[in-house]
Amino acid sequence: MSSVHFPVYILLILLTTAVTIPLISNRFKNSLKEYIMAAFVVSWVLSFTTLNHVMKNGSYTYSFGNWSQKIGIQFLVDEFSSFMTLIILTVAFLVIIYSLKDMEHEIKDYQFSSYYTLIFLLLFSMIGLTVTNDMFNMYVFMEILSITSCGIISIKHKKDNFLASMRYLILSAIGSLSVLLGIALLYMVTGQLNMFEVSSVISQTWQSYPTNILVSLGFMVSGLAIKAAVFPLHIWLPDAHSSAPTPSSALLSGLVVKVYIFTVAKILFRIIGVEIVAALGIPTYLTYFAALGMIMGSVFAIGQKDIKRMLAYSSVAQIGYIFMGLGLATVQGFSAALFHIVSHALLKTALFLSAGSIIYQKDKRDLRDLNGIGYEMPITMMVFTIAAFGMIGIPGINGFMSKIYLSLAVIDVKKYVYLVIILVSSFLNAMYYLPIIIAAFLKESKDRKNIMVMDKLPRSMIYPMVIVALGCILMGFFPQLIMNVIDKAVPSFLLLGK
Amino acid sequence: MDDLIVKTITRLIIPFIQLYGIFIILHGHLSPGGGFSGGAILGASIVLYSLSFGLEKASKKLSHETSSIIETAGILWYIVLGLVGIFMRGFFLTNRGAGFPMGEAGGVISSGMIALITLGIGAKVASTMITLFHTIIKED
Amino acid sequence: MELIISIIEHINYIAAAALFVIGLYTVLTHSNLLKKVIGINIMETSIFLFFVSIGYVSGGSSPIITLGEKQIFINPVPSALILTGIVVAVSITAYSLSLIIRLHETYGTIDMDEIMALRGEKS
Amino acid sequence: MKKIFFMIVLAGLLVLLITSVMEMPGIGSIDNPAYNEVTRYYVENAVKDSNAPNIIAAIITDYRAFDTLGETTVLFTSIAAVISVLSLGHHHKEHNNTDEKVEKHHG
Repeated sequence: MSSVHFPVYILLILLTTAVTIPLISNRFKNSLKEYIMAAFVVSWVLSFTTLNHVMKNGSYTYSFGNWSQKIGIQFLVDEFSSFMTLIILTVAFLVIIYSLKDMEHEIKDYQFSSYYTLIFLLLFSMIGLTVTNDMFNMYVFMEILSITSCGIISIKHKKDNFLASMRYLILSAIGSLSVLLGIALLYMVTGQLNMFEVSSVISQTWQSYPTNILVSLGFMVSGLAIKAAVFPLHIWLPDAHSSAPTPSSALLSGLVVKVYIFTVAKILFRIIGVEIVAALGIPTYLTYFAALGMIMGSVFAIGQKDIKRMLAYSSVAQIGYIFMGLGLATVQGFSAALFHIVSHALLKTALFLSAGSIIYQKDKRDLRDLNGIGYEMPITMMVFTIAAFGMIGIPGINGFMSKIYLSLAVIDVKKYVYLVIILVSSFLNAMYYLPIIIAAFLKESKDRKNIMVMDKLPRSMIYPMVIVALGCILMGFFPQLIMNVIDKAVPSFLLLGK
Repeated sequence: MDDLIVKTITRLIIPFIQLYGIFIILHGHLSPGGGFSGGAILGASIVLYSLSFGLEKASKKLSHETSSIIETAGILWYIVLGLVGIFMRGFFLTNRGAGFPMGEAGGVISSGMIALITLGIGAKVASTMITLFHTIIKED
Repeated sequence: MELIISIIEHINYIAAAALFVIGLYTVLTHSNLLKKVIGINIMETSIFLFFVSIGYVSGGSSPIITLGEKQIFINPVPSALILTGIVVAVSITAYSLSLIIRLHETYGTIDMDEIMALRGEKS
Repeated sequence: MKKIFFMIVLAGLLVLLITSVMEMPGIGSIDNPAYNEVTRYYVENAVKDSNAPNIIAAIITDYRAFDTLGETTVLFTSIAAVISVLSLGHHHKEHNNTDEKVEKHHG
């Protein structure tokens, strides 16, 4: 039992849990929750050990069946992938604890086993997508991810959910097929599927097939841009993220979109390589779309009445920040993007969970009905306020630090226009988050006086929210905790094979 | 559909379809085919049965319980075969290095893990096809 | 003349590209959901054709080794990848069909435009 | 209008795709870069490594067996998703129907 196998064990535990949940829930209905939690704790511990191991001994590759990397499938367990695995598992763990109570409101009893099966398959595919180092394996995981992420939307049998997941499914099928076509074109040129091998072949031969590589890169990046909801291709996101049950929205918006961004980063920087990508001018276009998304996502969010829809549009804007960092194609830019991935995962989870709590207790989704709710649900609204301040960029919360890092990266490449865009986007964020907070704490509700009472929520819903909010503050005051890992992860990602 | 000719022909032809499916699965490592195609053929035989005899009777042949057990078992079987590789001091999904009985090249019982995995996949794909079909037509 | 020869040499790739575009056109312009799903299937098939054409070697036989003289085999990797691709395509189709069944149940139609019109009246 | 717009865009895409594939050697050419040492390794060593004459079977269940695990998982996922969408539970069917009716009425 050496720790080399741990990433595989994590995947296998998640998969085994997923496939056994239907059987367990038929026979031992009461122990389902304990079973889920046990699987989570074990895989979390394994993932933590892996990160420790990697930080101490450096990255390593895991080849299935001990074949060489040309002929077999390979996992790359480096600082980046093991750290992101830990983040995925941590956030998902908190969301799942929250979901145990919340889902009782959202779906029927007999659907529980399907829901958690889908959740575990979702985690399986996300972690697989993060650690895999093989192009076709990447596609397979991507398809599992797209089916499961539609599945956790349509689990709630409402009209909107079916329509939203149908649209999401069609668009993400187009996205995956574009990626597959891109893979086919790359395979045509290189004859390899392993990312390292592809990149070494391409760096020698890309001058002979420039159009082919450009077209394949275009297909792959635009396919993933659909899935990652980069601005003009985001049309599925607001419906999908707002109609889904709250835990699903938190997972989709906090993690799933991020995993697709990792994949974009892998394709751009690991498969093709920074120099070729920069020579083809892809990153510059990415920053244009990112800047557009940062502004337009916030503008759309201002007009929304539904709280979850507003949060969904805000995700579009935040994805713009991340792609801005990626598009700079520098070490600073990439580490700012990674930092923002982590901080946005926490912030959006906190926002969605607190919005879900409001829906759980008060059954209100309309922003205009939230007057005085801060006195009725103080803990929930405190969590919401912290996360919203993070989104706006108030110092002391992680959102501020990621904006600082991004601004520094922008200044470093002397593109001062983007600095203005970051500022404008922050102002726009403030325009739609602050009114909610003001309404919640300073306005009187129509039905009741503003007397402070405690939230009427189950404890298993309050604790995860509070932990996520504390995590945001911790990250805001001690960004070095995360940055230390990211600083190690980035060079291994950007400068591979040099 | 209540037609004598259809029912009789179905009853006659199903054993041959199933035999062919099993042949394809067992010869997966020797000839074109394998777990997926063989499993699809096996599944098609039950699909044919439920088309001509109705869903009620077909669900008795393969109940929802059984098929969900087969699906879970198919994946678990795959995982266990892979774990053998790890316990034999190799890597996940090692074939020859894990000491699977390799047999004689060209024989039906040969090629170690490949034949065993193909068997598991065949059973799983067959039951998947049937479950998908039954779940979807149950809606009418 | 050279162009024609080149087209004939690349006819499979061109057909795959054309099928991909036809599928994409079907998905994007038709409002009937079943047609959209069929469009996705056409796109999938086009990619399978593309992959298999990459692997073809003229005069090569299928990659099953028989005793006897040494032969040329086609490239087995794309065929193996396509097997996976087909299964994925089946899964996506099954799931989207089940969603269509549900949509038909709730809205009484499977036409995207009509569904949007129904929703527009409601709000 | 929408159709004409898409037609023009997709025609552009088609031209782009065709120009990119025209760069490559023709079909069946042995100079195809995809026919490289990896392919030769599979063809020459499949029987030696795994005793399976069917090279494709050797690839999908031995060399690249993890893909096939993913593939079976995709099948399992599709079943889980289809059941989650379609099944109404044996006892809940009527209850659920009335729910829907009430909702329609309100709408």
